[in-house]
Amino acid sequence: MAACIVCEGNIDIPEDTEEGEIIECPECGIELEVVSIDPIELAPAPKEEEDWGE
Amino acid sequence: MAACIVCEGNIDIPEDTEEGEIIECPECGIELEVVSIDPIELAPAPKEEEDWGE
Amino acid sequence: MLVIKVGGGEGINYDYICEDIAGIIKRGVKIVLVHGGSHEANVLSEKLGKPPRFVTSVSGYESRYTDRETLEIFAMVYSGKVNKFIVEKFQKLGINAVGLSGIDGRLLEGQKKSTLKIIEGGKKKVLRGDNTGKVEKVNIDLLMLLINNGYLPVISPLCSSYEGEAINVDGDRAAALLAVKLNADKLIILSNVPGLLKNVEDESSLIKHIDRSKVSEFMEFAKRRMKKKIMGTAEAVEGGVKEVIFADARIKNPVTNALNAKGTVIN
Amino acid sequence: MLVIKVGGGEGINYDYICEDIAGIIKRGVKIVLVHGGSHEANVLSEKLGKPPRFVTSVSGYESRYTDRETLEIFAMVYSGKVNKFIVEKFQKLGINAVGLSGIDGRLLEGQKKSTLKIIEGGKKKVLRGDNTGKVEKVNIDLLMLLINNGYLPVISPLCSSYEGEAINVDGDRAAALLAVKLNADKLIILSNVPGLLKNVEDESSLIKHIDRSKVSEFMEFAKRRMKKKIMGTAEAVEGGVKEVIFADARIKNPVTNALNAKGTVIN
Repeated sequence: MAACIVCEGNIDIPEDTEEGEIIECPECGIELEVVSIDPIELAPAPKEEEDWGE
Repeated sequence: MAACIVCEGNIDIPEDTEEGEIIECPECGIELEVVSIDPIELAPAPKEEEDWGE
Repeated sequence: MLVIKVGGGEGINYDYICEDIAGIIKRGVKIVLVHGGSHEANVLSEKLGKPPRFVTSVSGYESRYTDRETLEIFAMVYSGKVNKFIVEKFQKLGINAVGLSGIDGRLLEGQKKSTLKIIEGGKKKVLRGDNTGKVEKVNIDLLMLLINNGYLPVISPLCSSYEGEAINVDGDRAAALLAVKLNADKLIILSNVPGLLKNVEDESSLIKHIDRSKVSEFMEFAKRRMKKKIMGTAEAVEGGVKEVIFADARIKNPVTNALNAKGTVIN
Repeated sequence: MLVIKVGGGEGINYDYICEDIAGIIKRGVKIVLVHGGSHEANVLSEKLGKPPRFVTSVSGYESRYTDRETLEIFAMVYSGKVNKFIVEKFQKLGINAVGLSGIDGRLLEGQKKSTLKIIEGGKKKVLRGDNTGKVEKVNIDLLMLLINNGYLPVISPLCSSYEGEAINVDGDRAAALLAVKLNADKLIILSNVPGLLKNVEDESSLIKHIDRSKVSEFMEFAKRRMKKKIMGTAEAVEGGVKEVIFADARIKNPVTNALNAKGTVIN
């Protein structure tokens, strides 16, 4: 379990979660990046950017 | 032995001669290229070109 | 003025392209050529023991993950090998081509996107260290300087971020922006398929015509790299380009064929 | 006008060079930069399992045997990686550099020498299939077009034969010809040594000054690659360039140092 950094709601962190993975807070719906696994650290995920290279 | 293609003088072809090697006719001094070894084939060697790449 | 984008996929015949373009230029048509190089880049990456990693964006767009080492491979293949040997082909045909990448003279400039969201292994992830971005500005003066002095610009999609960093951008969308900014009459996109196909497995399922107002509806038919070609087309059409044609770069006279509507015509 | 040639040897610091040049340009001096890339080309050749083959001419000049595959490596390294990342450094410093190879716009053109005489294993041999040559013509109009519009030309020595084929040419002699044709005030040759050394093993044996009429007498001190730098210098001086300076590209402000006579000055 981890606390959402926006609404402090509880967020379940599955066993196979990887660093850099994006998870959604079930309560406020914000997208968070799992910055580190041990210890669990969350940060707001970057804005969606669709523009891509070759 | 091979015959010089210019003066028909005799040219000794050493055992370790390689294809592409340049040899000089001992009689008229012309530079000849050993175009092939078996059979021996001679041709005038290209003009010396000193200009080189990187 | 024609803007022509030729892909770097397998099977593309650069001799056919350059011969055709040389003939068209000699008839007085002004041309700007943008090229890709993905197949060669993949080959070199494998040889150097750094197989290419393709990532897919949240909404399904695929691109090459471009860390610094990959950017060097990208520069070597796109701006080195492919660019200069296209210029060589034109020089042999008596066309005075000038090969440039987008970073030269900030010909193509745009926003670097170093943090992105991708789907990998079914998981949504943040991807950092990616040197890619979107082209937003064109140095038209430099292009016209060359064109008006009789040169054929041949452009590789290695571009400049606003901070002057080299970034990998999508060649099709760079070509679309060039077509808009140059007020080109047509944008021709040549690749190793006859055009947009209803069914990618069946080359006879060619979609012959698309109304310019309905381009995005055809996105469903576009798989993988074709998605960005459709995206580029939409941007070109919105920017005022009157006609975009997708045509086959594996056969003779590919540009002339495109001009004769052999392929997918969008107008 | 300064023509600056920077080598591609190990230890050369491109950041020092670009920063120094950026400052000098901002003081209004016009510059053309020619660069090498031999170290990087050797590294890539080894990685691709095609180790470089250096051959020595009958009178002792050394160069890279450049078959078609080597020419591709040469294009990738010189015109791709090294050229574009020098342009990137300048763009980050606010200098609008344009990277070109000699084949672009036939900037540098010359005679291809596909058959040569070499010494190998003590034997005199004919060498074919070599894509090298000597630069004889410069497209001054293209250069001035760029310079007069505020661009810094950054040139890699992949040039065009008269038939439009890509050829490898010696960067130092290309720089010398550029200096002559541009009526440059000075030609500065930067490499990974302090200048021409009496004894290559002893960096303190720097030859500080050479009278322009006596350049060829100093050939005896030149080993391997330095021979062609002396040859280029002699050609520059004969062509009317007032001063040539050899200086060290491993230390800060290499160009400013050269302008302050820190190195070997030939005038």
